[in-house]
Amino acid sequence: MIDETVTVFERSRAGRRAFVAPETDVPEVPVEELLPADVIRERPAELPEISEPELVRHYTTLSSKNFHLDEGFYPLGSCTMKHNPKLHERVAALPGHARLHPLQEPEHAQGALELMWNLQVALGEIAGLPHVSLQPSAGSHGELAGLLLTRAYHEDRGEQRTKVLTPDTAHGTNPATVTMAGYEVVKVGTADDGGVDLDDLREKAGDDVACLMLTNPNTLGLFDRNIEEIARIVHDAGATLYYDGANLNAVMGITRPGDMGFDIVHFNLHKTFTQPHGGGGPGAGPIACSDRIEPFLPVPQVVQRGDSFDFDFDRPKSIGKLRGFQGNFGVFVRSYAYICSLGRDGLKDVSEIAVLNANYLKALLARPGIEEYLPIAFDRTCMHEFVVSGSGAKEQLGIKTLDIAKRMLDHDVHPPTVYFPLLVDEALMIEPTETETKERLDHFADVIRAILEEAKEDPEVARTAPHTTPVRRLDEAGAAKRPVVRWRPEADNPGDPERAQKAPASGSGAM
Amino acid sequence: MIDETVTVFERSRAGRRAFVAPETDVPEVPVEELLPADVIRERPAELPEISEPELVRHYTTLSSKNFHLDEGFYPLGSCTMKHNPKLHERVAALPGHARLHPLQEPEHAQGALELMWNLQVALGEIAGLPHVSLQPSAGSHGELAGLLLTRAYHEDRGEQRTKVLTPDTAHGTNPATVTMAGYEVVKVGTADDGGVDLDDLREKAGDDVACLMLTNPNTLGLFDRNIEEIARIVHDAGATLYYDGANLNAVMGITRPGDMGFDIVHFNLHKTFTQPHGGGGPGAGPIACSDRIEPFLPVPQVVQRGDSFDFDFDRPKSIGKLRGFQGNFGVFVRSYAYICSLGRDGLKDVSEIAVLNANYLKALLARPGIEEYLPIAFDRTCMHEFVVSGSGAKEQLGIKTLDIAKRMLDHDVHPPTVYFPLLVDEALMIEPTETETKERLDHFADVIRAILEEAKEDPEVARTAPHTTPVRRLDEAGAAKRPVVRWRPEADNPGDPERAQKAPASGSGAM
Amino acid sequence: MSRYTGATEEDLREMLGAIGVESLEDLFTDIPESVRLGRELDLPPGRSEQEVYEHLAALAARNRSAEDEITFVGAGMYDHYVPSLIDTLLGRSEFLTPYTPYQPEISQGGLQVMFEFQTAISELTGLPVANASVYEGPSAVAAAGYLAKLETRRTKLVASRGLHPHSRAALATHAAGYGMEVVEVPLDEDGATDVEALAAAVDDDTAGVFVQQPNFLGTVEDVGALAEAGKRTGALLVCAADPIALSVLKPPGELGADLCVGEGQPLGNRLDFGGPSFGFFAADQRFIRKMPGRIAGETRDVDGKRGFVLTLQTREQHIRREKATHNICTAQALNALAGVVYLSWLGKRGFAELGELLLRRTHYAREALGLEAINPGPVVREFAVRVPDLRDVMQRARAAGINPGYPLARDYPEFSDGLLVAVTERRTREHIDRLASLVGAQVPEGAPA
Amino acid sequence: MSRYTGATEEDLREMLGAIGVESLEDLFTDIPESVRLGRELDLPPGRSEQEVYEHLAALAARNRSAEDEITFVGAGMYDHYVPSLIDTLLGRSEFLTPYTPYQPEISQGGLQVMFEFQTAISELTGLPVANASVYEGPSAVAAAGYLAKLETRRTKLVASRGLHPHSRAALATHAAGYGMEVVEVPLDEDGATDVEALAAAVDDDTAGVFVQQPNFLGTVEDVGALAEAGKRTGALLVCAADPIALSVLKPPGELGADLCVGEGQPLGNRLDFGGPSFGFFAADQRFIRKMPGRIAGETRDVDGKRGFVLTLQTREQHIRREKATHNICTAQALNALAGVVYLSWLGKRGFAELGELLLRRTHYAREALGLEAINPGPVVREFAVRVPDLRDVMQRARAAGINPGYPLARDYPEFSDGLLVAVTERRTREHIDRLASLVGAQVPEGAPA
Ligand SMILES: Cc1ncc(COP(=O)(O)O)c(C=O)c1O
Ligand SMILES: Cc1ncc(COP(=O)(O)O)c(C=O)c1O
Repeated sequence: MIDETVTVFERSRAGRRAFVAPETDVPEVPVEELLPADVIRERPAELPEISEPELVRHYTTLSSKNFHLDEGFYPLGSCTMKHNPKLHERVAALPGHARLHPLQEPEHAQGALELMWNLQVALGEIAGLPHVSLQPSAGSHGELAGLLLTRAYHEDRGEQRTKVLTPDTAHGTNPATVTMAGYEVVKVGTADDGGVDLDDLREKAGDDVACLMLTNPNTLGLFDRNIEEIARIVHDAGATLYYDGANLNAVMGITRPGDMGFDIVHFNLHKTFTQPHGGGGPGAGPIACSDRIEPFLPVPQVVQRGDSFDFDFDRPKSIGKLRGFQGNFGVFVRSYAYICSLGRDGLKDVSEIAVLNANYLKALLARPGIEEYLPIAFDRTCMHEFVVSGSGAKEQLGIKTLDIAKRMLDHDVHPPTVYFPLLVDEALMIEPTETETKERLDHFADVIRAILEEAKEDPEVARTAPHTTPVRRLDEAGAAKRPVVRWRPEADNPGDPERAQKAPASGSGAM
Repeated sequence: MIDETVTVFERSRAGRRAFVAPETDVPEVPVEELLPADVIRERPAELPEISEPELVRHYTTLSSKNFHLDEGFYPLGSCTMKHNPKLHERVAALPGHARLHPLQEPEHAQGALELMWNLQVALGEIAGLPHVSLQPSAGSHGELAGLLLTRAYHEDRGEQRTKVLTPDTAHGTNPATVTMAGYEVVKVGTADDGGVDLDDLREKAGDDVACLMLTNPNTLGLFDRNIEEIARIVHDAGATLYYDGANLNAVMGITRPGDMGFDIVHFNLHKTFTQPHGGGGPGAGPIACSDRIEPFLPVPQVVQRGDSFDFDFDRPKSIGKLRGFQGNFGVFVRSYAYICSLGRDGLKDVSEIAVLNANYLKALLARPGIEEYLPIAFDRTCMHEFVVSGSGAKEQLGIKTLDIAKRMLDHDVHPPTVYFPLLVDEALMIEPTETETKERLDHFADVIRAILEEAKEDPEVARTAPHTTPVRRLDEAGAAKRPVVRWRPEADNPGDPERAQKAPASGSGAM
Repeated sequence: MSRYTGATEEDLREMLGAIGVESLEDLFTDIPESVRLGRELDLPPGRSEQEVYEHLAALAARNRSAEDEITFVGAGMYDHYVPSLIDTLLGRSEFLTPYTPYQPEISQGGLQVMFEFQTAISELTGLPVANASVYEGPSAVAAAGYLAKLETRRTKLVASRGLHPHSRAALATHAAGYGMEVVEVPLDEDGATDVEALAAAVDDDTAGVFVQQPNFLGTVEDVGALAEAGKRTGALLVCAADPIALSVLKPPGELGADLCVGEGQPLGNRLDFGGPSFGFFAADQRFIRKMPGRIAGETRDVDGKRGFVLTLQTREQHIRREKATHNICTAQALNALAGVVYLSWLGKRGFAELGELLLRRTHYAREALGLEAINPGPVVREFAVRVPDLRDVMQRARAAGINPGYPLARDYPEFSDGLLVAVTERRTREHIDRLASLVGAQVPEGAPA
Repeated sequence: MSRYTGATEEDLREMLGAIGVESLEDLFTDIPESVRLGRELDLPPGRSEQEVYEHLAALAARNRSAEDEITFVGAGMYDHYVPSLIDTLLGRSEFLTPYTPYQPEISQGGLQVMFEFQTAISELTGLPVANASVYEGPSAVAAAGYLAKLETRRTKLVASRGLHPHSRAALATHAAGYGMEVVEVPLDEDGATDVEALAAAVDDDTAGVFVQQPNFLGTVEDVGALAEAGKRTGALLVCAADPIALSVLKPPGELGADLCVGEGQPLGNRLDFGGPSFGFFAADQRFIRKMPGRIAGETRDVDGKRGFVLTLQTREQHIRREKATHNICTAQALNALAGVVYLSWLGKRGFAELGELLLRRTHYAREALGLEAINPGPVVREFAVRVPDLRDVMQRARAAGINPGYPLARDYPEFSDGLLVAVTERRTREHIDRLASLVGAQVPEGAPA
């Protein structure tokens, strides 16, 4: 029971506990006298009963089934898996940050407001767009904010626009956001050099278009040389130009969205400005914009009044609130520490080394023994990432990109992003980031070479990989067909036998 | 290079760094002007040059090669491997503790002194001996303190005594301490019931004997029923009775060394009062004693003056200082938190469950299929631990205690203490501790049963175990014959090629 | 300047050589001169770790946190005690540094945590399906609105004025995007949602009805009655809930709620000046394929071994793009981990004990303060009172190291002298009595006690 | 009351049954009634985690730590900046919770750390052999004395008055046990060990000669000359050293020291009011089999794979018992880990840069204070000055949030107005200037600047 896969609920034993309540120092009035009978919970929530030692062991053991950035190379394209400086956890944990209530009056939260202000100023400078709201909770939330701002901007001008353009290389959140924001998605094609197809853009950029969402460098890791012409076309159509900042790691201190002509940008603080990714968040997706968009920014805005700071709620044209309070402050603390540590020179250094590492790894993969099987898509100097196609391996070796990725798991490296962007067949999207050493890049190329060599001998090894992981390939189709999305005592349960009988509060009927 | 065993020195690359110095805000006077030429270091210490990301990965990866208490069962006899409450790390890290300078004036360290005072009072009550010094750094340091106190006590009475008695079951630190304290070791035998051989004791307890060092329960996990008679004999001889507190976990709140007649006791805070063992420390070995020993306690002593606290250095008969400052305060914080959490009832509960767990596991191992191979030594009700003999397995299955222990490694449980105590053939000394659950104990018995079953079929599996660990059996004889106790660039070194050439500062001649 | 990069001079030479360029500059030739920055960023130079620590510590010292004062402020986030083992577990690189588990074979830790989290949320809410987290509370409410739109294709949302002001604001902001109107239902004189008014506001265009349990004033709502009134015309009943209150209150799922969402901060997450925390999103079985966010599901591997995967991904942006049921990608996995560890730490009995402690201290506090209650009915952990001369009281209290609560005036002009007072297990009777003596001094003769 | 046990009512029944007894009581029948406590321990009842946290936080708040004031106190432990990654790594259960690596196959992490630590200490001290840690500084000095006795079988130890007072005290205390006399050698008028006096004190009975680099007053000693004088008659030269100072000072091993020991706290360990930290113990090759403490050695496993083990265990108590070369068992492994991580974080260049920064700031500070120097010669990170009206200065400084240093009077009555001032990388020029202005006001006319 101890070593196999068992949920914390199955470890429960009636009567065990970790928590002990502080003493009840007020009269022990019966619950029935304080709450009406019909609102009182009848059956307690079936939470695990477990001692602290076993609780610690359960999650410690679980954790060791995760591959993680502090263990090895994690070139997950588009995700900017750079090192998370340990200083950031220390400063975020300071009680003055960690135990500060979001509704503390500004006069008693001056340190926090100054930090947010300084971060806004820095992000504005990096983006080349002066006005910043830190509120959005993640990149996709920032995208939504961007389109809500666009809508408010156009409505304020009495314009009704119904379409938003996105390149076919766009990240999935872009079109998904368009729909959520009440617009219709119109795809723009990609030219042979991997950039936006200008003719297609010209054709589609009509006066019913509200916005073009773009990332530059794009998801192919390529910088669109025609960015100025693109901006001209979009602006001539009266639309806004939105910058998906997920790829900002390539260009800090070198070029700025604002200077390229973008009106609105979101940052992924958890990418460019290093947050621990936490297994899927938290992050933050601040936005920056130009003067004409500024009146519509969310409330509250942090403002400087003399040498103190305050929240401004009085913004008549604001789109309102995107979420509670003022955003993911704990994330701001870490990114602010990062910007303070690196400074103006360090940030530029980041982008230069990120691009160096990507091009070096690309060069390693362009060598004989690899490039025949994994040709580089749109081969030119890349920025912080690049995309290769597994088409060669598929045809000549009979192993798919998925097989290559799964085989990497046996080599203790995290696979790149696979099957994205969609217009590249069997895509592998590789982003090494600047915090990786040459040895790591060399090792990764060796691993790929070894996997391809091996496949020449025996493709079955890759097809059935991984072989050394806690579990092997999992039945995802079955999982989706008959979804089991919570543990139930009905299921065979080594836990407290009684519990196996009685269904929990929510057991009734469900699934 | 990345996955095999490589030291941090071999990962070094000239020019890399994690540390960045704060700016030099004073005149940059050349070192040569500040220090005489002949004292200036010529060659820098050859420390690793490595980036923060790679430094974190190096030690994170290393750490995962350790088995640890938060991973599983760790019944290392005599070491009391109980759960380390996570609260203790939090309170120890409070800046008011962690950044408090040991020479801060008492008036500005009242919180720390009160904590030490409260801990002294609690330990004195638990031991039944009122006077406490927290100064010793570990159990063996406490033992040394105990014998130095004994020497000072006798010398103060004008007595010269040259011998110290220790049972043949004693832990190695006892005789080693006797020698360091300038006494001669005299062994006392063990009776058939596992207790002290009274006749042998009576014979040896002459007026040249300074002390009898005893632990009760002893290292067999047995409580010596004759403790009162033992105390009488020792005291009649004018010697002191010393209590090795390593086994105190068995009797808290039930019986006290002071009440048994002991004059001096040491505590292992890192055992009974749970410290994270840190891979071999830190710990602390406070001592408690009776009135007649008190004048000789080390300086400084924490004293209460009115409702404030102070250090008392003015103790003319004191043996002096055992170490710097006032002891391992960070350890005191954790053990004090532990005592506050459990309180009077919780501490007794600890001992009762520790004894329950040991006797339950003993009962499981006394069942057919195990007991033939691992007979229990001195089989009677045990206290917090017990000892079995691998003699049966050796004779009938041809596997030694070492083999059984090594095979356990493949089952993700830590082996018991092996080959101690010495008077039990092929000994396995098993201490489950109170924080283990019944499931863990059942699982351990199952593992032992499985290992024995397997050995009946094929003893070679155990003889060549472990099979699933990062390394397998290591050549310890070779390591001792030609000791390599530091890394040298001469050794084959994937590191910076230059470094491989020139020997480091200390390379000359050595080894 | 701090550096987290590893490229040495020698590396640089070798790497540029392998690429076949002369200098770093050559890697950026695709960027037109005309859009180059051409100067240094206007930011301070980089600093050492120690200097950055000192700078941020100095900023933190200028905030008055719950470590510095006795706070009765709640209003959506609460000063609960976060157990130490959460620091230890969340600090483990294995949980802290990986990203979304796209490769399940090397992510079973994170995936099982999601599955356990979903189970715990399902237990709390009484609904069979929960996702692995959304951003936080108010945006979770907005996400529920979007699901109501997808499900019903209707145009109107009805929200109680008892819904958190931030939730109402976020709902309106998002609804402006997906093109829906939001109608507000007032509170009755006892500070509970006006059931008649709600019934009247609901019609055939209504996609969703939003209530909160307990509501913003702390009032325990009659969710059953509200559900009945709200669902008449086929709208979804969305109940926002305080997860801690669900320790003693009947799960919304048992009272007719179709969706139960909320702010997860009270479950083992720090205050952090408002985030990051997590939002939870639970639903009835019929919505499982319209839910936002990641969902972990149980399955088997090729050897028949039990395992977990991200499932029902056809709902999600990376697969369905413009047809996705929501655009969320990065969520709040680490905060959700804190949530399920916290609930496991409390355990079945401890969770109830905690709820009962808060319930008793809260009613004791309302008594002790002896002020006119805005919501005299049952409350669990928070209540609203009228404080004559509020500003004065605030000042005296702050001077005494006490933050007495959250003034209602900004969000509820009708309660210009209203104060929202929250109690947690960290607020002892002694704290409450000190607050009482402070405000007590202000109670005018003959005011109701 | 907190509980870390897991035995439920049901477990208890089953377990007692399996043992074959009725009650827990039955397990303690070996303990004679006459020695039973027979009452509850006279201690407070147990408390919840939250309550214990509040209690200890309240105690901590009554200490004035280096977080609360600008401190120039050193005298053996120093307020260095401890990098964050040390918290992260030492907090990992894999390092924090195992014990001494008796089973090398599942302890390679800890064993390799020891091996790396030994290498780093060897590099610093210039001696080929180092152990994996002893308790701390002064007891390491005492351990060196014991080794000198075992090696030479002589009866006398000679110690410079420049040796830390705690080291001299610990040496005397331990020597009283192993039966040796300790003779002290005075300092000369420049605050350095008097070489002639030392030469005179050494004779054929002398087992060991003890000096410290820099000495307690901060003076950089001429270790070469002292070694020459001290080793004349075959005694061992033991040099206690500040590891940070060895960044700029010649390693004692290159100057004739046989043993180099010291306090490891400055290397990545907290102040912790004096411990836990670690002691280091390095020696010449010929003493490798007489060293105290654990030593890790490199070897191979049965498959020829590189690995590490505890080696030369025949020195140790668990094998040799009364014939062991020392009684140490549990040492300071976790603190030593902090030490090697810290040194790796500093790195080859950073270590030197740090030393040079301290060297410069320290000389700047001595200048700036403009007080009479007790040791006018070269210093690295600490120096002693005479402060007329010291008590007054102390008070004014403390009022200004500055702790100006450690008064020498208790340990050196001859310097009744002496103040020992230490500088770390955390003490900026601005801090130093503030201290200067405070003491400057006290400099009497015509006092030497
Ligand atoms: C190009 C791109 N755009 C947008 C996003 C969405 O950002 P988030 O996951 O923070 O919502 C991502 C993150 O995966 C991305 O790679
Ligand atoms: C019975 C006994 N006595 C003494 C000691 C020595 O204690 P320490 O390791 O703290 O020096 C131990 C620890 O192993 C022990 O088990």
